Amino acid sequence: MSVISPAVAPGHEEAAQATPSLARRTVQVFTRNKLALAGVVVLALLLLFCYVGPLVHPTDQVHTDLSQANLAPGSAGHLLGTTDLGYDLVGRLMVAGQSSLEVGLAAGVLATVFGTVWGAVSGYFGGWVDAAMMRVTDAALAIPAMFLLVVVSAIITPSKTVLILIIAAVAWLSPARLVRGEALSLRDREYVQAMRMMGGGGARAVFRHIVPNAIGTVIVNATFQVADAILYVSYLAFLGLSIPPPATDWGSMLSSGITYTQNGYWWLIFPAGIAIVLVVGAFNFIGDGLRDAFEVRLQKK
Amino acid sequence: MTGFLVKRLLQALVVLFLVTIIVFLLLHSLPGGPARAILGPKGTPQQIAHFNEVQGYDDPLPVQYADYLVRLVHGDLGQSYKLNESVSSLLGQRLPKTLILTVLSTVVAVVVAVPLGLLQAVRRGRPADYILTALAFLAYATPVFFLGLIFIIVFSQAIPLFPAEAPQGTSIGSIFSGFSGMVLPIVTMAFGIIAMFSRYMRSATLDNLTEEYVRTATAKGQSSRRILARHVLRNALIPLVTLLGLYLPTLFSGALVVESMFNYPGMGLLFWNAAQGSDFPVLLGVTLVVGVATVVGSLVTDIVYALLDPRIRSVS
Amino acid sequence: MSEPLLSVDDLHVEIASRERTVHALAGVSLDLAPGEALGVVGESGSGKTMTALGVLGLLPSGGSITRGSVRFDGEDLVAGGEKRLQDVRGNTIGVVFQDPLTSLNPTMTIGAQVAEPLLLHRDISKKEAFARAQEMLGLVGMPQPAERMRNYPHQLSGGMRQRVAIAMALVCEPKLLIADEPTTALDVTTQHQILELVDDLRSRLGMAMILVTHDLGVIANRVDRVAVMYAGKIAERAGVRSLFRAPRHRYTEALFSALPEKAVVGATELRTIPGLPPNLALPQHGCRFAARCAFATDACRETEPELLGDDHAFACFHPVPPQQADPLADVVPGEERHAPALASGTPLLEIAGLRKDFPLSGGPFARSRGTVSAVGGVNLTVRKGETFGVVGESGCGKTTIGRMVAGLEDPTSGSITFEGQDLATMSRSRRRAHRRRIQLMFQDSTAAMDPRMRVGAILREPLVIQGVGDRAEQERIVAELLDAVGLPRGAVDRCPHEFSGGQRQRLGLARALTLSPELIVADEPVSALDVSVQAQILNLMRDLQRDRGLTYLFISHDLAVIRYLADTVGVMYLGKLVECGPADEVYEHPLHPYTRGLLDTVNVPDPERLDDTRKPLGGETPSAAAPPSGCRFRTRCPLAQDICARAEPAVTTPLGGTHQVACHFPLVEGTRAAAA
Amino acid sequence: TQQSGRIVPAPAGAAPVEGGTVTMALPPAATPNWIFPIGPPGFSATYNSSLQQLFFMPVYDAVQQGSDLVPTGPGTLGEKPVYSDGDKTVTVPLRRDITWSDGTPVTARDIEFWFDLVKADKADWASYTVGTMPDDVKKFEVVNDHTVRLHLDRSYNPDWFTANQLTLMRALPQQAWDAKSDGGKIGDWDRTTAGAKAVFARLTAHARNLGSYGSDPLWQTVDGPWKIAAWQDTGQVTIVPNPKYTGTQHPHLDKVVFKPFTTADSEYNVMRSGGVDYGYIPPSVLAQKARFESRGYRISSWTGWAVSYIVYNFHSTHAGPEMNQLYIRQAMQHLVDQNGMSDVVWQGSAKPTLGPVPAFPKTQYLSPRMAENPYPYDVDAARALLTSHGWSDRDGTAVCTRPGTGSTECGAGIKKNAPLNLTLLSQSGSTETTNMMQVLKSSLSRAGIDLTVRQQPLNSVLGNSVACKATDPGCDWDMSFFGTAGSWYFPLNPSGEELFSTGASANFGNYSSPEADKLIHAVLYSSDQDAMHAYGEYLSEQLPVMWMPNPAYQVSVIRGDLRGVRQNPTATFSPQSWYYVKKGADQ
Ligand SMILES: Nc1ncnc2c1ncn2[C@@H]1O[C@H](COP(=O)(O)OP(=O)(O)OP(=O)(O)O)[C@@H](O)[C@H]1O
Ligand SMILES: Nc1ncnc2c1ncn2[C@@H]1O[C@H](COP(=O)(O)OP(=O)(O)OP(=O)(O)O)[C@@H](O)[C@H]1O
Ligand SMILES: [Mg+2]
Ligand SMILES: [Mg+2]
Repeated sequence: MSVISPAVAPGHEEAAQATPSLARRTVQVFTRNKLALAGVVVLALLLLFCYVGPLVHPTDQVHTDLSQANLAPGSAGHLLGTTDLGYDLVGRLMVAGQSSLEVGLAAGVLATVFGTVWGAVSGYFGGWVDAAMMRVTDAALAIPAMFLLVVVSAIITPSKTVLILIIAAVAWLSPARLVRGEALSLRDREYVQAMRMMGGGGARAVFRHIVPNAIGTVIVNATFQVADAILYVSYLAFLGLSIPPPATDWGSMLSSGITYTQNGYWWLIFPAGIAIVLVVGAFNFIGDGLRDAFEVRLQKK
Repeated sequence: MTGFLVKRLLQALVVLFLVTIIVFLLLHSLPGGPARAILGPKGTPQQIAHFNEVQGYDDPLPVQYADYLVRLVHGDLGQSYKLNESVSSLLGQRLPKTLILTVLSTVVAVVVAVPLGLLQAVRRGRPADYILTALAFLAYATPVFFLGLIFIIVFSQAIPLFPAEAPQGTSIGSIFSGFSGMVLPIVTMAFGIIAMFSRYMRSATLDNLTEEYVRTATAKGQSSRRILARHVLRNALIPLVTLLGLYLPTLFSGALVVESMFNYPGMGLLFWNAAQGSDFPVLLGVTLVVGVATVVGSLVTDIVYALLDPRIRSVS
Repeated sequence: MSEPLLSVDDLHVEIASRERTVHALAGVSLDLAPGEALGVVGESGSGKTMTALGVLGLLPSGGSITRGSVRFDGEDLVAGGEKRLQDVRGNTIGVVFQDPLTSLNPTMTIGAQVAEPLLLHRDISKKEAFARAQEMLGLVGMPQPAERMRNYPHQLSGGMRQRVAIAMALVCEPKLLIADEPTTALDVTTQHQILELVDDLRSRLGMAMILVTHDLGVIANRVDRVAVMYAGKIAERAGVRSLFRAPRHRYTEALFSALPEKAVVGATELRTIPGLPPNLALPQHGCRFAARCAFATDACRETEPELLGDDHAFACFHPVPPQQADPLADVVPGEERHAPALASGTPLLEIAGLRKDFPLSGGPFARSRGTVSAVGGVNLTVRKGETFGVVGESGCGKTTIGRMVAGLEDPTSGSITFEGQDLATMSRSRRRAHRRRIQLMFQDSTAAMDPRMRVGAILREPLVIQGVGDRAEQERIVAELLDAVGLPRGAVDRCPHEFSGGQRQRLGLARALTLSPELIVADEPVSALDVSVQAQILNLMRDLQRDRGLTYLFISHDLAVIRYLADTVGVMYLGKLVECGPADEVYEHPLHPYTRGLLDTVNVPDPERLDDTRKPLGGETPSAAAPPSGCRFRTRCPLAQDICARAEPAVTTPLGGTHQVACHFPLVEGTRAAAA
Repeated sequence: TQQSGRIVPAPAGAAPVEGGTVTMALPPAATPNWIFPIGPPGFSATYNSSLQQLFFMPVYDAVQQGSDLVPTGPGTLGEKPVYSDGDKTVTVPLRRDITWSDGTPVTARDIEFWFDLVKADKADWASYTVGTMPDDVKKFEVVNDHTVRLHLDRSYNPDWFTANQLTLMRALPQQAWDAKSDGGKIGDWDRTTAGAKAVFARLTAHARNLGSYGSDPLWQTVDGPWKIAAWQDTGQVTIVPNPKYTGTQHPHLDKVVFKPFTTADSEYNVMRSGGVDYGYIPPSVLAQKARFESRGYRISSWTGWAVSYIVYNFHSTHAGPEMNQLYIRQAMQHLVDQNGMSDVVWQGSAKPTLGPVPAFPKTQYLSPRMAENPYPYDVDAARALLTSHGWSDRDGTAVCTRPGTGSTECGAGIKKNAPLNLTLLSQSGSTETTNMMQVLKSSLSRAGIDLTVRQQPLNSVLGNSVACKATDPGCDWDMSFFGTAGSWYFPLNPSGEELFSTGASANFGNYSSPEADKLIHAVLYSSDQDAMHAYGEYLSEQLPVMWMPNPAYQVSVIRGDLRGVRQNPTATFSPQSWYYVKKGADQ
């Protein structure tokens, strides 16, 4: 008597027990994290503000108007007052936010992609490839990011692309190290061995098994990278490296507003500063929520 | 142990070698070279040529680099263009100050972050955890210069509790005698570190709380407080040590901003000014020292890590 | 029965997590007299651990006792609250957990950990506590306890760690010891030693014990009474002899008959239990076993049977009739086992002088510190169509051999010849193509399958890599494979983690079969499975072998499984093949003292068959980094002489035929007598 | 805000209180680092020479007298020089009452010592340019102990020569410094070239040891009113009165501390907490002037003797032809709202630049015509200039519709449909500059001129705005600005030979005009007092650069009870005239 006829074989009744799809569960866990949810909401609001706002509240962010400079909040037509060159502050926050978000996202993503590939290749192939690639990473890490930025800011004329590249150039290190660590442990996983046993090669291992399995780490890290990148944008502005005017970003608004700290022109400082804190905080919250979600999945295994 | 040290030192040398190459290349991509920067708009073409010749900037880059390495090996880090001092004596004055700043802020940060992290882990998922997490992330999200600014406005100007300037004296003693000036820089710097460390402490504690040895300890009849103090704390602190090593470059980054905000004459400020003035020898020197500090730091962390973790210690 | 020491009454435990609430225990009642040993058995997830730990309130986070009482020594522990529990824990009730490494604090010395309960519960000085701890370590058989006090857990072997854990549990001389799978992670020989030790201490200290295990052999040999658990309830509770002689619950009966030991050697398919245990997160109606029970009626599905009876209680509406209680009598004879291909089969795989040395890396502070001799020169031949079983204790090199055969590891020296071709001399491309002919089936299919891929992609991957067929063709092959291993075709759209352990093992087998290999190296394919599921997989493997003419190199540490499945057996010890021959001969007439000792150490799941003539193995396996000279077994061999240290024994066939042994003093009649 | 451009006479009157300490903030990132009065290139910053002059009395120096800047005063060693021989010889009489702190009188030998050193090592002297001091002195003659005579290589404009050449002259303690090695014998080593080089090398080597300035006996031999008390390597310098000083201006204070700061912000924070007595504030804070005054400070802009401008690159491969058209430069100058920028962006602390001669403070060098702005802010005028030369508006950008060289056509080299777009390399790191450039961009766009502003750090701007030929690589820059702290500080006489004469070293944009060269020549060599006016008037109109508001040297904040502070436009300071008055003594 063979008990294992397909009809009796478990599987159907188990469907009831089968867990929901990964993505669904991730969303579930994620949404239970109140901070992450708050992060999403804040981010969504900021996005609306920056991208839909200018349609609702159109302002001239190109031409200066010295006669309207430094108006206090509440002045006619200027809810948050005007800047030192007479730009409407609310409108300025919107265009500045666009640059900050775009540069931050692009730099964060670029850094993550590059770092991930670098780390995965280094970790998977190991040996001298790993040694060489990691020494490069170590060296770049041994120069504090801010030092690099200071030097670079003494060399380079900024533009959006340049900012993205600079930030990515200092930010790729942490995903690289992280993914390398993952790759080191993943390459010894039995499923990678199994694949090798079937005759599969390195490229398949890296792109089909290592990177997809490190994707949780990568995505979580990417969120933090974007947050860090937005912070870096503000530091670059502090160091005097910002998008050429009349374009601007929150960091530049903040650092040029600092000039007016003593005048009590708080509207030149706090809105931009708070916007940075909010957006960076929001990304951090989201990243933390995602990490929770991915970790829960790992625990379940 | 010696084998390990030798290997790590060799690695460190390679890393430092790469560091110098990176910095050297970066510096030499400065348009016009340092001559124009040093001599200013009034510098004449003859003076520029003379300067470049004296400093060897008219040699091909590899030759310049080789010269630099040779001098480095002889312990000569060069002379600052701007400050009219040898780079080594500059570093000698500035490094201790930066160390005081970074070490003190790290100590403050650890002292605050560890209990915070423990508290969050124990209260996981409860309001206290949420609030502290939110605060930690917001603190992390605040640019240091914005934070410093707020502190200055609040604690130095609105309520004049602490001076807005760090002590200026050259001696270490003068720093401690004017310690109230160190409060704001240290607190500013510690803030971000607290945010970071408390997160790590929280997750390390959570990891350890799910370990089976905790269940064993419970089965012996210990209270959860005692388990936390006697068993979990130590195990959770071990990864924090590694983190400290990895965190060194970030610390120096923070020091740069804080020093320039509070006019504290440390390495960060030195570097900042040197960069503004294209003071190449100083830039190279500082980067090298920071590189060495980072590499040595991670070496020390490894050793400390091993000392703390018997699993690694006994293998040697 | 005297006044019970422990009395658990109607215990309900729920474990709430964010997604769901698991009703882990649904009314468990137990009594335990002072000094008595109670065994708790059952499939994985049946609630054994919850029962044992629930007594002390050591539930996982989210767990709570929702109903019932636990009376210990006349006190209600559930009502007593945390403070009361803290007094009892480690003091009058000691606990030993399964994994001796993770259950010890890695950064605290052994001494401090053993002394800790004393410092907590006894009003004594630190010095006294440490002295007492050292005494205790001596008592649990720890060599040089004084030195060991200062060691850290990782510096000890698994067995030693478990002794520490026991010392820790017993240092306050408790009245009750709760042991949750205390030996599952250990080798048979170590397991035996530990269980002996516990027995010994128990009688010395007059302790009662709750022993939780899924190993029926252990239960049969070590306890007075047994509780069989199923899905959070006790299905049957009886004295050990009466239970094994005449199980009454249909579940118990099915469990026993799934044991490979119970199968008529080599002749029958194993009995299996279809289906899976119920999901405890859902409400349960009727008998929880009804869905899998061949005897279930509507009544079973609607009403829940109560646990009835005094000495031998069971909760079943259709119990096994007492007269028909011999499970073996119930065995349905299967088809004739296919004739072993021993004589006729041509050699498929020949291994000669195979060695593998691993460099020993010693952590960050040390350079490489010599090598581990994982496989120290092994010769063997696997014939086409047979199952070659490799047995041996942990670390003896079984896996390493398997990996070398599968091409995952390169031999340090020696040759592996497959159908007359030496793998080492093949060109790269030939080797790549050759890979399809040998496939490896992993112990842990979870780890062996990319958790991000769907089953379809996992099964197709070998075909894609080897470039077999187009997509439609590949999908057809996959569908056929799923049929063959008894999984629904719809499985292709699911991820590995959505399957049960047994189903995953089927998937693993399916993938190994994708490229229609000739040889399958199966490394412990069933050791992580419950008996009932293990039986399914073993049956499946046998069916597939018959249908497809496969050859197996079957690696296991479980002597019973090997005996059931293998035609030829190789016994390994510390990287050496010490004995090799037809399975029946090796088991009936072991020639090597090691084989003999191993067979004597095994716990037979039959309390009636305990006899005192057995000579279990003592001592510990030496380190593979510094194997003993000459015969590697000599340090534990009762027959060892000087020559054993000097010369490596040659392979002989003292009984003639193909039964080989590598021993200076093989157990032929004369020496066998001497050994006895 | 208008008064901030005027030199506010120091409040005086109340009776001085002797003694007291003043802490003065040095400009951001200024660290005094050179004491030896012959500074090598790179060490010639104003704060260095200002400090040197406190220890070593200058022979001639810019001294404000009424609204004029003159070279002699109570603090100078030289008396009015006498020109003869058709302005080919100049005789310098020295005061007789000055002695070194070791008791030796200061004599002509000490000037000769300086001249020998400079002559032998001119390449290592920051103030040297080919053809000027010491090249323009054929012979140095010591007439007597207190007179020296220079025989020049040609006739010079006496005003220019005194103001820009004789002011470089120093008296150095020959009796203490004239040794070839440490501990070596003091002698007349400087009289041979080799000897002078050795002496110079030794002195330079000592000067390279910043840490020892306070203790090195070499620097203790001084003839000025002050001597070094401490010189920290961070750049903080403390001076105390020289007790052996024999001049007329004796200090009132006990001590002056010069404190370096990295950034204006950090200085400002310290300033607010009362850490400096004489500091400065960012221009933006001028809006809060009243608050400072109520806290007992007075605020006054320290106008610099400087002009500020944006350099046009006449050789630009990108827009060279456009730059070369005067009408385009005029149109652009019409679009620079200098008053608006000065008042709003600089909060009134900057003053319009109207030509190559500083318009503030008003001096003898400025003619009445030069005080008028020939190109006031006027968008319509600018548009008219463009349209009348064949430019018309297309989608907001001016394009050339009438190419050609006629008077109503765009001009040579400008192609049909060429748009008027320019790039500007501007100094980063200053909110005011960034804002100024935004205002400029905005107003240029009103006439269809599209300006792209690229910001770079000062060093990069300087490195990138090199004078170049159109064939050189990197000659594609159109405009460049590095005047956050004033583009060009003049010595006493605001001659422009280094800026605007053809091929001059600081003529980064390669401006070249025979007429201008002729006028500059006259300023240097003729004794015509109007030469400066002619030169100034011509270049004001010709727009060799785009004139921009000239920021103050600094917006000073001075304690109310600190008096006697004169803010010399050449940015030197003389603490010997500072004194405290009793608290509450009204200003
Ligand atoms: N931490 C937990 N969270 C949620 N459910 C749990 C947890 N631990 C155990 N369970 C569930 O409780 C039930 C009983 O588990 P228990 O650990 O007692 O089983 P067991 O018989 O000891 O199994 P095993 O042989 O695998 O150790 C199972 O259904 C299990 O899934
Ligand atoms: N990659 C490796 N590096 C170093 N040593 C290894 C490695 N793999 C195995 N070993 C060592 O080789 C010896 C044999 O290991 P192997 O895994 O073959 O044993 P096994 O018989 O399969 O044991 P188990 O029953 O525990 O699976 C062990 O001592 C093991 O520690
Ligand atoms: Mg269990
Ligand atoms: Mg194995």
